[in-house]
Amino acid sequence: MANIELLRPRSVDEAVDLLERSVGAATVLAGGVDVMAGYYAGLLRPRAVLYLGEAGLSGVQTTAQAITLGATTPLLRLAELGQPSNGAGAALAAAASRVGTRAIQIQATIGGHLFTRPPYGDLQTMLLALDARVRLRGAAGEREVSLDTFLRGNGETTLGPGELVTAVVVPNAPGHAGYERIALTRGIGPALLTAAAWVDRDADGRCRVARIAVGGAGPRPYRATRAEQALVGRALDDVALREAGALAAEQASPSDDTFASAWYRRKVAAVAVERALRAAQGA
Amino acid sequence: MSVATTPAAQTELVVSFTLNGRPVQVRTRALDSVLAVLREQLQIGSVRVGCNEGDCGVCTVLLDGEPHRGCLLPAFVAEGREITTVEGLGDVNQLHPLQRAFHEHFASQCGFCTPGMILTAKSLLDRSPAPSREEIVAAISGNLCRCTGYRSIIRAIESVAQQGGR
Amino acid sequence: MKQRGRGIAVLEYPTGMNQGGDPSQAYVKLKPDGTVDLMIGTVELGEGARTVMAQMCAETLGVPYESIVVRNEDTDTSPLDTGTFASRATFMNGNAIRKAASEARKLLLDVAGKELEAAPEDLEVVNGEVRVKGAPERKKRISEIAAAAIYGHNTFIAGSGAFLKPLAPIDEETGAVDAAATVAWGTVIAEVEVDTETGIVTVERMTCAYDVGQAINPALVQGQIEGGAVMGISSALFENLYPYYPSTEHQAARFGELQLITAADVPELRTAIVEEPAPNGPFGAKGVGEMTANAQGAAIVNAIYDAVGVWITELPVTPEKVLRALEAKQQARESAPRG
Amino acid sequence: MALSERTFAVVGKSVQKIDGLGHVTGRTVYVDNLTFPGMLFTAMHRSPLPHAKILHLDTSRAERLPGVGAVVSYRDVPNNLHGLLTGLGVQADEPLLAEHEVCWVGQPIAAVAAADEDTAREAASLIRVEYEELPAVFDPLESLKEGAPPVRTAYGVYPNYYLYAGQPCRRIRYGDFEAAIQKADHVITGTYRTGPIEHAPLETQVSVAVPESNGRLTVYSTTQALYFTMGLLASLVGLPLSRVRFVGGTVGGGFGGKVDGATEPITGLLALKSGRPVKWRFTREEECLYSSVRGACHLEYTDGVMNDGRIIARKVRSIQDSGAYNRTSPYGVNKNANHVAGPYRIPNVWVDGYCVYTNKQPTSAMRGFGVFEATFAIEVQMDRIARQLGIDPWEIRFRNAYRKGDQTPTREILDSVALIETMQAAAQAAGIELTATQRALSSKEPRA
Repeated sequence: MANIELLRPRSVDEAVDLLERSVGAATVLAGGVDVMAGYYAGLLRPRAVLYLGEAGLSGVQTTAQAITLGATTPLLRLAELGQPSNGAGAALAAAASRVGTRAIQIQATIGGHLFTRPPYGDLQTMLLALDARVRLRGAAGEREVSLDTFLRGNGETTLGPGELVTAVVVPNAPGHAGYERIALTRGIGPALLTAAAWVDRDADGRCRVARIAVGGAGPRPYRATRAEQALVGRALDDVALREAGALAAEQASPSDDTFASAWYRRKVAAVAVERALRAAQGA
Repeated sequence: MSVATTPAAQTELVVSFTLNGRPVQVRTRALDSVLAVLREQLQIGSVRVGCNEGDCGVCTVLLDGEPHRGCLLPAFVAEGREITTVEGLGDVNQLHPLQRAFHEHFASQCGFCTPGMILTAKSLLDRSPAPSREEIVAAISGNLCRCTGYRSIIRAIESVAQQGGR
Repeated sequence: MKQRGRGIAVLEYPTGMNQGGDPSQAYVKLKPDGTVDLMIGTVELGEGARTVMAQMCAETLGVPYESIVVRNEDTDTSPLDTGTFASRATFMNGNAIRKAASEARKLLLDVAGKELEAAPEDLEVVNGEVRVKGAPERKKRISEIAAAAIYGHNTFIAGSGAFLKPLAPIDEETGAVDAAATVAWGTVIAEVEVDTETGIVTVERMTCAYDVGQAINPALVQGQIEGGAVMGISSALFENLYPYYPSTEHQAARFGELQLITAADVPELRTAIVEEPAPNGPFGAKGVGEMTANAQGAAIVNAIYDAVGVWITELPVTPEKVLRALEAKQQARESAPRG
Repeated sequence: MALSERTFAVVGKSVQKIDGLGHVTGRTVYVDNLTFPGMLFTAMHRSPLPHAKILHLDTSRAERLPGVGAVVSYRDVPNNLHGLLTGLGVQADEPLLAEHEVCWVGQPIAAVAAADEDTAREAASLIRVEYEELPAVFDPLESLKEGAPPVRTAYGVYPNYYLYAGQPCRRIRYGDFEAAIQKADHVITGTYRTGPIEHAPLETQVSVAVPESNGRLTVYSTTQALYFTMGLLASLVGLPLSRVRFVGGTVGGGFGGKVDGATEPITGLLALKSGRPVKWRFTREEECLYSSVRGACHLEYTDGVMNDGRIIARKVRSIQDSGAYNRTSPYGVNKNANHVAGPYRIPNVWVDGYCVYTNKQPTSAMRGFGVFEATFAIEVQMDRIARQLGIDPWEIRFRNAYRKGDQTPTREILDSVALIETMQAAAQAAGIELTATQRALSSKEPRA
C-alpha cells in the first residue's frame, strides 16, 4: 500500500496554501466519517490527506443576523443548539440530533456533511430550508455561495479547485422551522425522505416567507420553490398545506434505489412536506 | 515525491496516547484507524470488525470518555488523548458494574457487540447517571445486536442506572 | 392517520434435522478431584449451548454445575457433532450427554459402592456427594471417590454416548416420512400501528408463547424468545436484501442498506414458556432456537389487516407495499357501484 | 409422571452463562483475533456475469505480483465438484472454484493469498477471464417454465430444478385432495412470497488455515459445524481426517449463515499451496453479496373449508429460489413440504415443493429453514379464511389445531402437542379474553 502523506495545517491560511500546492492529490479530511469508510472500502486511495481538524475551523458564532458554523464543528455541537427553543439554532439541533448516532455526531463535521452522498446527509435538507450559505476560501480569497448553488448532487459540489469550505452561515431571521424525517428504523439507519420547512408569518397568521426543502427524492435535496410561492400570503390551513405538499412532490426527481422506489419517495415527499409545514406552525 | 513539499507532510507518524490508563506509542500511517491500530498493534481483542464503515458500533471505543467508531477514527487524531476499551473498565476479578449487570442479565449472547454496548452505556451513565429508559434506548440505538433483541441489554443498563450508575 | 390493529400467528417447529441422520456424540471423564471434563462437538453461537450442556451433564452425574468444564473447540478432542443448526443442539447433544454421563455415573457408583460398602443401586448422588439411600450419614464426596477410583481401584471413570435419529426414508408415492424427532409449538401476537400516509408499520407490543418441552435454562430460553421476536420483526418490516426481487438490482450490500432493527424499534415484549415434555428429549427438552423468529411476519400482516383492511402477501412488508395496497383499496371503493 | 413435575438440581435453573464473563470483559477470543507469523490474507476473483462460459483463465499476472504467496484456481482443487448434502444422497453440483462456466454474479473463480489485504485485492483484480455470455434467468417462476434458458450447463446434468426421486418436486399426497375439495363449502386460495434474507451475524465468516510442521492442516474457523466443515474441506482437498484439525466452537452469531463453509476450503488450499498461514475474513459486503443467504419462497394455497371453519383439504405449491446451486436448499424444500400445511389437522393434503435454480447467489439455510416461509403463508391464509367466513381468527385456529394423537400429512403421529396451550398462554400474557370454552380446551383431549 502506497504511503499517504498527512498534511496538518495549523491555520486556515496554511490549509489553503497546502491545498493549492497539492491540488488533485490531497483529499480533505475533517471528521473522517466518509473518508475513512471510503478508504477502508478500497474506494479511496489518495496520495495525500489534508487534515482540517487542527486548522482552527471549529466553533459556532451566533449574532442577531446569523449563526456561523465553522467547517469542522461536529454535528453534536449543533445538536446541542437547543436554546432558544425556536429559530434557526433549534432547527439545526432538531435535524442534527437525528443524524446517525452520538458517535457519528461527535465525529461528523458540518463541513464534511455537505459532501455526504445520499441516502445520508440529512442535515443538508434543513440547511437548505434555512437558506444557508457556504463560506469558501481559496488562493483567490474568500467567497460565499448559497448552499443551493453549492450542492450538485451525489456528493458533488461547485467547490473550485484549491478551495476549502471554512464555514456554513445560517441566517438568524425570524421564523419557525419544522422537520420531518421518514425512516424505517428509529435508531441508526438512513432516512427514506427528509423535509424541512421554514415559515415566517405576519400578525394575521398569513405566510410572509416559506422555504421548503426536500431530501431523499433526488440526487440532492432541493428547494420546493413552487410550493413556497403558493404559500406566500395565505393562511396555512390544511388545504394550503396539502397543496404545498403536492407541489413540492411535483418537483421531485427520485430514482429507485436500495431503500425505496421512486414511486414511494414521490408519495411521501408530499406527506413529509405537509408534516414539516405543520410542525413549523406549531413551533 | 511529496505532493506538498512542506514540513507539515508526514507519511509515517508516531502517535502517543493513553490506552486504558497507560501511555502507549504506535507508528501509524495517515488513515490507519484506531480499530486497526488497537487490534493489530496493541492486541486489544475487544474492539472488533463488524462492518468497517461505521454502521454497527462493534468497534466502539471511548475517546476522552465519548463513544467513537474505532473504524472511522484516524489513529493520529488520538494523539495526547485517552482511549478506553472494555478491557480498561474491569476484569474478571474486578468487574465494572455494567460488566456485572450484562453478565447477570444475560445481556450478552454471542458477545461480539458486547464491548461496544458496554462502552456506549458507560458514556451515557457518565453524562447522565440516572437516565430514563428512553434515554438508554436512544443511546444504544446506534449499536447493532443480532442475538438478544436488545431487551436484556436495556434491562442490564437500567439496573445499573437505578443504582446511580454503580 | 395512524391506525392500530392486532394479529395472531401460530406455528409448529420440528427439533433436529428433518428425516434425522444427524448424530451427536459426547464424552465425559472425571479428574482426580471429581471435577468433570465434558467433551462435545457442538458450536457455541451465543445461545448458551455450553451452559445448557454443562447443566445436563451436571444433572445426570449429580455433581455441581460449577465442576463441569466444557470442551467443544477442537476436533482432535471433541467427538463428532453434526452442527449447531436445525434446533438440534440441546436435544441431540443432550441425549448423547445423558448417555455418556450415565455411563460415567455407573462407574462412579461402582467405586463408591466399594468405598461405602453398599450396593451401587442403593446409592444416590446429591450435591456432589454419594450417599447411601436412607442412611445419609454414610457418604463420601465425589472428589474422594474420584481419587479412590484412580489410585485405589484402578478405574477410569468416564463415559461416552451417542445419539442418532436414523435417517428416515421418504415414501416416493405419498411423501410419508418420519421427519421430526419431536415438535415444539408457538403463538405470536403482534399489535401494530400503521401510518396510512407513509405506509410505515410500527410494532407497539408483541406477545410470544412457546412450548419448549423443558426449559433447561429459562433465562437462556427467554433470550432466544426475545432475540427471535426482534429478528422476526426485523425480517418482516426492515431488512430487504433484494429490494426488487427477483431482480438483483440495488441489492443491499452493507448494514446501512440492510437496515437491521435497532434498540429504538423494539416493542414492549411479553413472553410465556409452556413446558410439554418431549418423551424422547433430554429432561423433556425440545429445540427452541429457530422457531422464535418465524411467526412474526404473519402476526404483523394479520395485525395490519386488522388495522387498515389490506392484505400484504409478500415479505418484507415495506412501506411501499402498504401504501400501494391502501391505494388499491381506495380505488376499488371508488370504482365500486354505489347502492 | 410428567417430567415437568420432577425436581431437578440444576436443569431448569437460570445459571449464569459459562462464557459470559469473557464476553463482558472483552476477553473472549474469536477467530479474527488470531494471527500467526508470516500470515497471508485472502482475496477472491469473482464472476462479474450472471451466466457465461469460461473460455480462458489466466492467473499469471496475479502470481507475479510482489507479496503474493499463492493463487489457486480449479486446477488446484483435487475434488472440485462438491455438494453439501451428498451425505443425504443429494448429487454434487457445485465447483468450489469455477471451471467451465459461471452461473451467478460473484461466483468464486480464483483466490489469492498475499502479504496484506490490499495486495491480495490488487492481485485478484489482475486475474483475467475470457467469457462467452450465456442467457440468464433470475425469476424461479420463469426458470421452471419449459423452454427457460438453462441455469447451468456444465457437468452434463440438470433441469432447472432439483429432482426428487426423479420427480420435479417433492410430493406429499395425504388423503384425497381432489375428492375433498369438491365437498368443501368454500374454496379459498392465496399466493404468498417471502424474500431473501442475509443472516447478518455481527461477526463475519473468518478462517485461518495453518500448515503444521507435522504435515497436518489446522483450520481455525467460525463454522457452526466443525465436523461438517472439516469433512467438506477434507474431501475437496483430498486429505484424510487425520491430516486435518478444526478449531473453533466460539462464534459471533450464526443463524445458519456459517454452515456452508465459504472460507475454509479456500484458506486451506492457499495454506497448503503457499506453506504459510492464510486468513480470510469476509467483509460485510462479501457476506451480503456472496455468501449463502435465505432464499425467497413463492407459495400458492388452495384450501377447501367448511362453513364451521374446518379445513378439509389443502393443496400447496411451494417454490424455493435456490440460486445457482443446491447448497442445502433441497433439504430446505423437504422441510418446508413437511410443514407447509401448517399445525392443523387436515385430512386431505397435497404438496408440491420445488427447489428451483436461478442465476443468482446460492441460497441455503437460515433460522427456521422452510418453516419460516411456510408459517408466513399459512398464517396469513388462516386469517383470510377466518375473515372470509366471519370466524374469529383465534377460533379458527382452535378448531383446527393439532392435538395429541393426530396424524400429520407425512403420516407421523404426534405425541407431544401444545399448540392450544401456547395460544392460551399467549392470550393470558397479552391480556386477551378467551371464551370459557376456549380456555377449557386441551391438546390432550380428542377434538369435539
